[in-house]
Amino acid sequence: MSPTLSNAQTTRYRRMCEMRAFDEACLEALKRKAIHGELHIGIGQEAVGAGMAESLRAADAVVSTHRNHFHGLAKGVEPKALMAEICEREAGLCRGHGGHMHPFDPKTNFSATGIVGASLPVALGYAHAFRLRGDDAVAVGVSGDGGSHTGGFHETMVMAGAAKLPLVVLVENNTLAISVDFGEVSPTETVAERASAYGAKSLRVEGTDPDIVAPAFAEAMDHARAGHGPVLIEATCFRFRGHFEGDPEHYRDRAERNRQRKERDPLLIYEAKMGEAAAEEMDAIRKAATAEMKAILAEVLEMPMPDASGALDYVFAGEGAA
Amino acid sequence: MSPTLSNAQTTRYRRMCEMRAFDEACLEALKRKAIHGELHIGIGQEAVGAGMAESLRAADAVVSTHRNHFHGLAKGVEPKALMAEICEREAGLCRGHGGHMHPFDPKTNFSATGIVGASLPVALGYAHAFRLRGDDAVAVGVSGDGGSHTGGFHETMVMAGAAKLPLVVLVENNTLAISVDFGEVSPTETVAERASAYGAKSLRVEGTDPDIVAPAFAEAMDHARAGHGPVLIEATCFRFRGHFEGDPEHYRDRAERNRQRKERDPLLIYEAKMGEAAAEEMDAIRKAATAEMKAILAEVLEMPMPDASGALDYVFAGEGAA
Amino acid sequence: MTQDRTALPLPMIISEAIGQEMARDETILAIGEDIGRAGGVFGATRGLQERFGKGRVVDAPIAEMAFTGMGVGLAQAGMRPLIEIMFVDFIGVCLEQVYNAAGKIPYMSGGRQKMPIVFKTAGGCIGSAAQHSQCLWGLFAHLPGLKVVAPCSPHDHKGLMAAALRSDDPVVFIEHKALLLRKCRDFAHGAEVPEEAYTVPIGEAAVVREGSDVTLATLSATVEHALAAAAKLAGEGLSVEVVDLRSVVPLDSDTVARSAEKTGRLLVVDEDYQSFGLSAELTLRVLDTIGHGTLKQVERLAVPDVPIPAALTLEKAVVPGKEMIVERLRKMANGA
Amino acid sequence: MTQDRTALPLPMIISEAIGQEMARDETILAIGEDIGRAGGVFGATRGLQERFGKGRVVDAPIAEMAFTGMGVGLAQAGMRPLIEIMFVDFIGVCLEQVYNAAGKIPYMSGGRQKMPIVFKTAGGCIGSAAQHSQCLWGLFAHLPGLKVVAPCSPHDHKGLMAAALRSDDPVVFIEHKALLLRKCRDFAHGAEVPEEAYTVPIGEAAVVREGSDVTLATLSATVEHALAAAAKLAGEGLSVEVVDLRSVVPLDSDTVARSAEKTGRLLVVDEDYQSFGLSAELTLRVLDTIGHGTLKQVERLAVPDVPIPAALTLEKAVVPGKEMIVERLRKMANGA
Ligand SMILES: Cc1ncc(C[n+]2csc(CCOP(=O)(O)OP(=O)(O)O)c2C)c(N)n1
Ligand SMILES: Cc1ncc(C[n+]2csc(CCOP(=O)(O)OP(=O)(O)O)c2C)c(N)n1
Ligand SMILES: [Mg+2]
Ligand SMILES: [Mg+2]
Repeated sequence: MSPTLSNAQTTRYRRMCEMRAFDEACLEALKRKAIHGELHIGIGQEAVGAGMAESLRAADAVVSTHRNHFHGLAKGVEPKALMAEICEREAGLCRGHGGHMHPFDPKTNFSATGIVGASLPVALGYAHAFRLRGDDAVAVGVSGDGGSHTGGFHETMVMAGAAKLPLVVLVENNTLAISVDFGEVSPTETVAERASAYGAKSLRVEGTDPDIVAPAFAEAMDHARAGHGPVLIEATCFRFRGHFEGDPEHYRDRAERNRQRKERDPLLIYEAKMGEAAAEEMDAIRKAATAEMKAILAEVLEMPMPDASGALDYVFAGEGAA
Repeated sequence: MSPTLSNAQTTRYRRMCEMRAFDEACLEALKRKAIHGELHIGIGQEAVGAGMAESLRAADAVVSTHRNHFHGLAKGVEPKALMAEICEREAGLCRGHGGHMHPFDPKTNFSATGIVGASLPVALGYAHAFRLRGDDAVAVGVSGDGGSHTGGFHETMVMAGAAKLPLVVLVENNTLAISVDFGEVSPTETVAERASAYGAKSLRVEGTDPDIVAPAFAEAMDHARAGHGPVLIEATCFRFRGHFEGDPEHYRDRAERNRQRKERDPLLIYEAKMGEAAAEEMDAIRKAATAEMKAILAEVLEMPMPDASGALDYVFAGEGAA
Repeated sequence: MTQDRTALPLPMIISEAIGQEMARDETILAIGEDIGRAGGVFGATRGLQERFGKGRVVDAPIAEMAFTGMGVGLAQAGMRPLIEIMFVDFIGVCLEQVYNAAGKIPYMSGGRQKMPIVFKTAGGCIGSAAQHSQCLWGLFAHLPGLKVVAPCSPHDHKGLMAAALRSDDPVVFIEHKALLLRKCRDFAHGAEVPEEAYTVPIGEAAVVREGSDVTLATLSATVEHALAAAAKLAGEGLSVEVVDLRSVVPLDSDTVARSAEKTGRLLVVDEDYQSFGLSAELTLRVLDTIGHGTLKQVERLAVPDVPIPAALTLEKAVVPGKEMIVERLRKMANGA
Repeated sequence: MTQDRTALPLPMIISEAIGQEMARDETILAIGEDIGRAGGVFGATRGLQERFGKGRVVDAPIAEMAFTGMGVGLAQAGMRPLIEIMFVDFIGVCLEQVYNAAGKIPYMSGGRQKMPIVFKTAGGCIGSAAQHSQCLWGLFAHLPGLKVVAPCSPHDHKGLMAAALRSDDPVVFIEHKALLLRKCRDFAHGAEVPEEAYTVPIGEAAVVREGSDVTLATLSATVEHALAAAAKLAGEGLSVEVVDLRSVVPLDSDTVARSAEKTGRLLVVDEDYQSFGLSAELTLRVLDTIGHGTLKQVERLAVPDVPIPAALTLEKAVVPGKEMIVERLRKMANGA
C-alpha cells in the first residue's frame, strides 16, 4: 500500500501525535505520582507546535511559558530528557532541579519560565545576540493570550520594533487565561492587531490546523530572519484541559468545553481532512507515537530521583558535579 | 485702556506665566541651597499645563511624574504649600517628608511619583473608583515620551481600554528621556498612534500653544467623562533645561537647544501671537506672576525646616502629629 | 448552628471574612486574577463577585503592575482595595507600586495620605519548584511601611484578614498554599471559627503550645509542622513551646523572648530563605532583649539560600518540614 | 606615567574597568538608559559607545523589564551582559528577571546554564528622598543565586567590576551616588588605581583601618564616614578598627568575627534599612562564629525602617553619617 499522506503531512501529523502522546504520558506520570507540583498540559494546541517545528533551525531560540512541553519537542529537545525532568529525575534535562515549568536546554536554545510574560524579554535577548554576532538565527518568544496584557510584552515589542530585531512573538490565543476570558479583558478583538503599535508585522491564523500554521509561521520566521524586524503572530486554539491538572474548572461550561474538544481537536481535524483513505496510515503513526512516549515514560519511571545530598549544588557556577 | 486679550487668553497666559515663575523660583531656591536633591524643571512645557487647567474639575484627579510642578498648579494645588514642600519645609504640602518628586495633595486629588511609568496605574485606580461610585470625574495620568515605553503604560491602557474607564493619559513628548531621543527608541513615530492597540481615542497636538492644547484636552476630558473610554493625548513640546538641574547635557547640541528655546517658548509664542497691542498688558501679567512667586519663595525661605524629632513619624497611620 | 464549620475548607473562611467586611464597608473592593468568576484559584474569594458585582470584585488581566498601582489610586480616592497577587513569587513584576508607592506614601505625604490596601497573596511550597514556592516575607519586611501578615490557623486567617481590611496601613497578607488546600478540622490549632466577624490584632504572636525545654518560633504552615514535631517529641520527653508569630511586621519578638527566657533555648524555623530575613532579625532582637549569652542554645532552621528544587527528594532536603524539625530539636536536646 | 590618576572622578575608573573588560572579551556588552551617548548619568560608561559601537553599548528605552530579561537571554546565547538599572530604587519594575530568572536559572538548570550577568546600579542617599535614595542590598541578598557587591574605594570599584564581569554568576553591583560624585583623591583609602586591569576577589572583606577598642563593620559610602569617624575618635583616645565588607553575598563574616574577637566590641553600620537585612545577618553570623556572650558590646546602626525623608534635617536624623557614627561609638565607649 502506497502512502496517502505527503511527507510534509506525515511529519506534521506525526509531530502532533508525539506532542499529544507526550502530554498524555505526563498525565499518566501525574497519576502515578511521579510529578508532585502543578502541571500544565498543552493538549489541543499541538497544531501550533507542529507548525512551528518545521521552520525552526538549530541555531534559532525558543523561549516558552508554563505550558511548554510541545514547544520543547518542536525545538528538538530530547523527549526522554524532558520527560525525566518533568518526572523530577536525576537524569532529567536539569537534573530534577527545574521541573516541568523550568526546562533549560542550552543545546537546542530552548528554555521556559513559569512567570507569565517573562518569556518575551528573554527571547529579545537572544534576538539582540543574534543580530550583534551577525548570525541569521531568529528568536521566538511564546506567550498565551493572557501574557499579551503584560508589561513585558509591551516593552519587548517596543525594543524589538525600534531596533528591528529578529524576533517572532507567537501568541497562542486559547481564549482563556486560567478562568479569564480574553474577550472580557482585552481592549482589542485580537492580539495581532496590536502589532501596529510596534511597527511589527502581524499575522493571525487558526491554530488547529498545521497546514495553516506552518506556512504562516514560516513567513514570520523568514521575515525576521531577513532582517525586516519583529513579527507578532497569533494562533487561535482551544485549551482542552483545566489550566492546571486538578483545576475544578468552575468557570466554564462542561458541555461547551466538550463540544469544543470535539470540534477543535487538531488531530481529529487533520484526520478528517486527510480522509478515510489515510485512516489506517494515520492510525499507525498515532499508535507509534503513543507507544514511543509510553516507552519513554516507563524508562523514566525507573530512573533514580536526585540524591538529597545534591540539594545545595548549582546555586553558583562551579558548584556540584560537572 | 481696555484689554486686548480675551478672558480666556488672559487666563491661559497668566497660568503659563505663573508656572514659569514658579519654576524660576525653584531655580532660585536651588541656588540658595534650599533644595538639596535632584530637581526637574518644567520650563518650556507650560502651555500643556495651562491647557489642562481649564477643563480640570476639583473632583478630577491628576497623577503626575518627576516633572510635576506645573501639573500641580494646573490642578489647583496651593503654590505656597507646594513651594514649601519643594524647599523641604515643615509647612510644606507633605511636611517636608516628600520633597519635589513626591507631592501628595488629597484635597485636590493631585499626586506624583518619581518612578517613570508609575503614575499611570495610580490614575487607573482613581478612574475605577470614579466609575464605581458613579462620579462623573475623570482621572488624568501624565507621562513623558520616555514613560510610554514602560510596561505600566501598556497594562494601564489595556485595563482602561477593556473596561472603558474614564482615564486620560497625557503624554508630554518633549522628544527626550534624559539623553535618549524618542526617535531612536520608539517603534512608532508618535505615541498617539499606539492608541489603536487599546481601543482608545487618540489625539496629538502641538503642546507649545495653550490655544491648541486647551480645546484638545477639553475634548479628551469630555470623551472620558461621557463614559466613552480612555483617551491617549500626546502633546509635543521642548524641554528647555537639562533633565535635572546640574545635568551637563553632553548629549545635546547647545546651539540647537538655544534655537529651540527661542522658537518653542510657549510664552514667547503666545506673546507674538497676541501681537504688539497686547504687549503691555502681557508684560503686566508676567510681572505680577513673577512677583507673586518671588514673594512666595521669600516667605517659604523663612519657614522652619522639619524638626529632626519627627523623622520617624508617619510610617504607619496614627503615628505623629495629626 | 448545627453545621459543622470545621468541615469548611480554609479558603471558605477567608472568603467569609472578606465578604463580611465588604458587606460592612462599601469602600472595600477586590481586584485580582481569577478572583471573580472562578472565585480564586484556591476558592478564597468564592461567591464574592456574585454577591458584590463585577465592579467590586474585578477579574483582572495579567497586568499586576497596573492593578497593584490601581490599589494605590483607589486608596487615594478613598477606597479600601484588596489586591490579589495570585502567588507571592510574581511580586517581581509589580513590587514597584507595593514598596515605592503604597509603603512610602503615608510617610512621603507627611501623614496626609493613608494607604489602606491589603495585598493578598499565596506563598509556600507545594511542589511547584523555584518560581512557585517562595514565601518572601523577609523581602517585604525589609521594606518600610508595609505590615506583613502570615497566619496559620483558620481562626487567625479570619481575624487577621478582617483586621487587615480594617487597617489604615498597607498589609501584605501571605497565605500558604498547603494550608489553603486544607479543611479547618485538619488544623492542629485554631480550627474553630466563629461565624460572626471578629478581628485578631496584627502584631501579636501566640504561644500555641506550651513547653519548658525549648522555644520554637515560626509562622504560617510551619506552625503545623512544629506542632506535629512537638507532639512527637513530647513522647520522647522533650517539651517544646511553640510560638506562632502570625506577623513579621510588626514582629512580636517580646513574646518569643519571654518564652526563650523561660525555656533557655531558641530555635527559629522559617520556610523563607535563611539569610538576610526573618530568622536573623528575630533571633537578634530576642538576644538584645534578654541578653546575649543568656540562652543555652540559639539556632535557626530555614531554606538554606537555594531556590526551591523541583524534585521531591531535593525539596524535602531544603524545606523545613516535620521531620527536619524533629531532627534538629533532637540534636539540640542532645546538646550538639 | 606623569598624569595624576587620583584626579580622576570615580566614574572614570568604572568606565575604564568596563572598557578594559570589553576590549578583552567581545562577548561583553552593556545595556541601559543613558549609558551610551550620555555616557551614564554619572559618567561611569563614558566613551564606551564611541569605542565599542551601539550594538555593544545600547541606549535603552525606559523598559527595564525588557532589558533585564534581555540580560538573561543574552547570557543564554553565550554573551556576558552588563545591565544597568540606573538607580537601585527602580528595581521594583524589573526584579522579576533578576531573582526569578538570573538568580535561579543556574540552579533550575541543574548547573547546565550559567548566568554571567552584571546588574550595575547606583544606590545611596544624596538628598533625593524616598524613591531615589535606597541601598536595598539587603533585598537582593535575601534572594538566592545573586552575588551582591557594594564597593567603596576607587581601587575596589575597578577590581570588583572586573571580577564581576569575569564571574560566571549574576552579580548585583551597587555603586553609591555620593561616591560617584567624587574624585579618587577625595577617598580616605584606596585612592590609587593602577591603569592596567586587575581583579579584586568577590567575597573578601578588608580591614581598612586597624584598631583595638571596637570593630566597625560597614560597606559602600559608609566606609568613608566610618574612617572619618575613626580618625576623629582616635584623637579622643578611642581606637576603632574599620572593616569594609565590600560584598554582601558572599558575606565575609569571618574577617569581622576575627576583628570583633580582638576588639571585644562590634558595631555594624548600614545605610540600608535596619530590619531584616544585612545588619542582623552579619551580627548573628559573627556571634555564631565566636560565641554568644563573648563580646562586651554588639550594636547596629542603620536606617531605622523609615523611607528616606526629603528634608535635610530629617535625612540627617535617619541616614548614618560621620556624626551619627561618632556619637554612637562614644556612647559605646562610655558603656551606655
Ligand atoms: C506574572 C504572573 N502572573 C500570574 C501568573 C499565574 N498564571 C499562570 S498561567 C496564567 C494564565 C496564563 O494565560 P495565558 O497567557 O493565556 O496562557 P495559557 O495558560 O492559556 O496557555 C496565570 C494567570 C504567573 N505565572 N505569572
Ligand atoms: C522606572 C524608572 N526608570 C528610570 C528612571 C530614571 N529617569 C527619571 S526621569 C527619566 C526620563 C523620563 O523621560 P520622559 O518620560 O520622557 O519624561 P521627561 O523627563 O522628558 O519629562 C528617567 C530615565 C526612573 N525614575 N524610573
Ligand atoms: Mg490562554
Ligand atoms: Mg521626555
